[in-house]
Amino acid sequence: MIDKRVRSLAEAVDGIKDGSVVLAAGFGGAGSPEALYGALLEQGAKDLTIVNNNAGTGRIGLAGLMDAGRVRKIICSYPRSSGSVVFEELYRANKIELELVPQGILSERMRCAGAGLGGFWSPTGVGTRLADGKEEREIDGRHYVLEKPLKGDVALLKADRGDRWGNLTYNKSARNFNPTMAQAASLSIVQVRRFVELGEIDPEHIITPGIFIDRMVEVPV
Amino acid sequence: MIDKRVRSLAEAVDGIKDGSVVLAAGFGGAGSPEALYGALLEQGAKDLTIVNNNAGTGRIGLAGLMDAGRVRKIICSYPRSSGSVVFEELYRANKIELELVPQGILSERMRCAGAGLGGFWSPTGVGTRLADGKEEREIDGRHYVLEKPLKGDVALLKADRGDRWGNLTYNKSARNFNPTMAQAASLSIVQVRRFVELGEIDPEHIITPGIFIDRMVEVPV
Amino acid sequence: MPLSRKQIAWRAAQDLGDGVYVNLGIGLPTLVADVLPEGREIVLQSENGVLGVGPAPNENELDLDLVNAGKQPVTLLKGGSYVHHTDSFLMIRGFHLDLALLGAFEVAENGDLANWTTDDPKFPPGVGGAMDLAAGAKEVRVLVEHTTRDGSPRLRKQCGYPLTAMQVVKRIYTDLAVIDVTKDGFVVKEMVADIDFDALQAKTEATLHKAPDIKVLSAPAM
Amino acid sequence: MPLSRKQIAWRAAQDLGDGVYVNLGIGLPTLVADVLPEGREIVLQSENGVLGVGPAPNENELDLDLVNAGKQPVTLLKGGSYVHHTDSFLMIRGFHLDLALLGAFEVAENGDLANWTTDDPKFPPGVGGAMDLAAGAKEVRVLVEHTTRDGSPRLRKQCGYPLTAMQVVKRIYTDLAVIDVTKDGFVVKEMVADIDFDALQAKTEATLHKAPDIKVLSAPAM
Repeated sequence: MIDKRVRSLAEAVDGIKDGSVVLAAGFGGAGSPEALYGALLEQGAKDLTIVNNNAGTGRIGLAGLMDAGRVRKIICSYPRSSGSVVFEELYRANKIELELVPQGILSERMRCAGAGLGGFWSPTGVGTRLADGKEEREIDGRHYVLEKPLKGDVALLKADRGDRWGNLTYNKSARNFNPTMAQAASLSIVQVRRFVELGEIDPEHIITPGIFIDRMVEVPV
Repeated sequence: MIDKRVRSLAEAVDGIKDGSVVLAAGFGGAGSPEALYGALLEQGAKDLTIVNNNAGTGRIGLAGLMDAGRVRKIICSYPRSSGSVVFEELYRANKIELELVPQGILSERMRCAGAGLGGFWSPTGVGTRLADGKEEREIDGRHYVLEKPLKGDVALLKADRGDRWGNLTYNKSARNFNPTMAQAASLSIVQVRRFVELGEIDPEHIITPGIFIDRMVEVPV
Repeated sequence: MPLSRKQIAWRAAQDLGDGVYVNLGIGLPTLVADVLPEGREIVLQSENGVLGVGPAPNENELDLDLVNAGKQPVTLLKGGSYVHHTDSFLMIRGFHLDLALLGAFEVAENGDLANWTTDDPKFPPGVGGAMDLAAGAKEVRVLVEHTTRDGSPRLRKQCGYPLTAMQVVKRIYTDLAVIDVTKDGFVVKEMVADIDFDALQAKTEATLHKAPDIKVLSAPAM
Repeated sequence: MPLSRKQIAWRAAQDLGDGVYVNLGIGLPTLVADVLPEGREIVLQSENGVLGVGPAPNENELDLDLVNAGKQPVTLLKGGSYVHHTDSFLMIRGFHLDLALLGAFEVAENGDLANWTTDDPKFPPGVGGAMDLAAGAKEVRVLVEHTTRDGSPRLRKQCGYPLTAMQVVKRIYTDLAVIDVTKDGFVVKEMVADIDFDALQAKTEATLHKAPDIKVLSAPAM
């Protein structure tokens, strides 16, 4: 029997290794697996690379992991959200590495990894500083730069409903990076607002099919 | 007011030009816009390139277009379905051109066009005859070939429900190539089983957002 | 009188036809959402996967899972839909949006856009969706104050700040003028009444050309 | 006695663990769906966007919009889902499937697979999803009759027919044996009782190695 549900947050994040690339979902608070971020702090893995649209706010969640010295590198599109105080402190002190990636390319690079492709030619950023060091090529009269797949060791996700096979739905714009990150990581862990019976989600409405999910924990927020 | 509904099949296919690349959805009968294929035959455009998984069966639909001499070239993954008699006749007589593309690459190349990318590095077909003439490259120890975007002038699609903004749902495996082809063509035309009021489809359940659709016609089969 | 920020947004909004799909950048362009012309269905797209963004929610409608690219709570219009981030940027990069209305630090007369970093060493750089939008919308227009707070021109021969994209801006809405970016450079289509062309030129680094049918730029009090 | 086609499928099915995600190729592998072991949840994927393919429908369940990759009507298991073609091949190409069970014309001792064209000049070639499956599943296994109808070996030193993918096949189920493809070549893990190793070798072009724990291959009558 397929049953991807686990009983505790500790069990959900068990075994995440030092040095992991962690795909961290959410856009602002929407779709952000705060309970899993907290559990990862407890779990203790360090030397992490975090992939998120931003770089944490306040001193909890992703910022909490940074504040505790667990994060070696951030790959994000916009580390300047108001309240990204921990990141800014570490950045100024040269205690964290930053790889800045345009938001759509961040997402497309993860999809590329999930789809088993070796890279893609992107028009985004051509002629800008963010294309520095990237191979450039003209194809049919337009210029592109080569972008590489971005694969995660772990994805930390948040969904609305989930069944024991790992089929997921999301709520409104909380969908954001979650479905793509689920496809791009070796180990995909999701906090789900509500477990439902197998078959309760109409198959036409499933956004993330269970094949992309490894572990689920119920967190009713 | 946005209203993409048209009143007749003739209006739906109006203006399709000779020489067009036509993305033709469906996998077997499922999701296949047979009424639009018939309308395109009536409309008269010729010298067409058809992109479909197969190469038509019987003497109607896509096979009807071929039988009437309207199709210059087929881009497909599997032209050997039982009943592809028209294609086989034309192929043996050297009266139709065939570009054979692996099924997943066919779909990915259309997505690539829809996503505004210049191409992608694919592991599929490396070391096979279908990689002949394609640029090959080793990336992180694995071999890939370069695949180019495949853009349509027109997409002919079939959906289940649709509202006046062009938001669509599909029925079961009739989804197949439809959502990707809708994204990859300059003019996306869909035959819809049932028009519904704006707002009747739950926004969480929309598979193709209306932005990808240009014209819709109701055909209740 | 120069236009207020809201009036600049209003002027840009007047050019949005019925049925257009538009992305509004952070900052000044976001104000466009509040001054959309009545009687037209205009579909706002937000990078985080919302197509058909509606007005800010009232208390009963508030759902923190529904935000725009600026992470402000919004609503969804009837006919709107949700997609994931990758599909959202497929829309953006694949020329599916009719228009991106973006903010800017500088625009060059060849259409180059600089709107992502001023290289302030005190802050890490951030790019967000700006480069994708600039590269992939069918048309890019900019809303920007004509000069900086200290009077330096933002409409330049070449951008001084790092580029967001090359040769993409087609029209600029400022507090003083509406300017098209053509192959001959900046062409002034409209300017406010109480400034003369030479004075406008003095506030602009690149050469301005006068459109044959130049009009007065005005906006209702708001 | 050599295994029947259904018995080959049965033998391959015995190796499917609880919870595996599997794609079944057209032809012989499709028979696996009818002989799945009881008591295990095995999730069959079909290229056309069906995850969790169930048995053939009865009259009341028949919906021509629900077919498998062979375009035969199927049903959906509870817990199954639908995706579009591009996402379906993302699953296939991105190492999300545990296993692809494929048919073959030939397999070489280095794992090369030829299963898409025999270059018959009377017919156009067709590839379908074979190359994507061979390139992207976590593991590829082949179900094939040990020799052609005229007795020519299908397990070869090198494939004679055009390749589908290089060095991907890990295990082969035939009517006579279960053979692993290792870095040392073909290793016979099981063989039917009424043939000796030399006779099996005579039906195989490439050299066969005997596994230390070689077992008898048998299947129930079916």
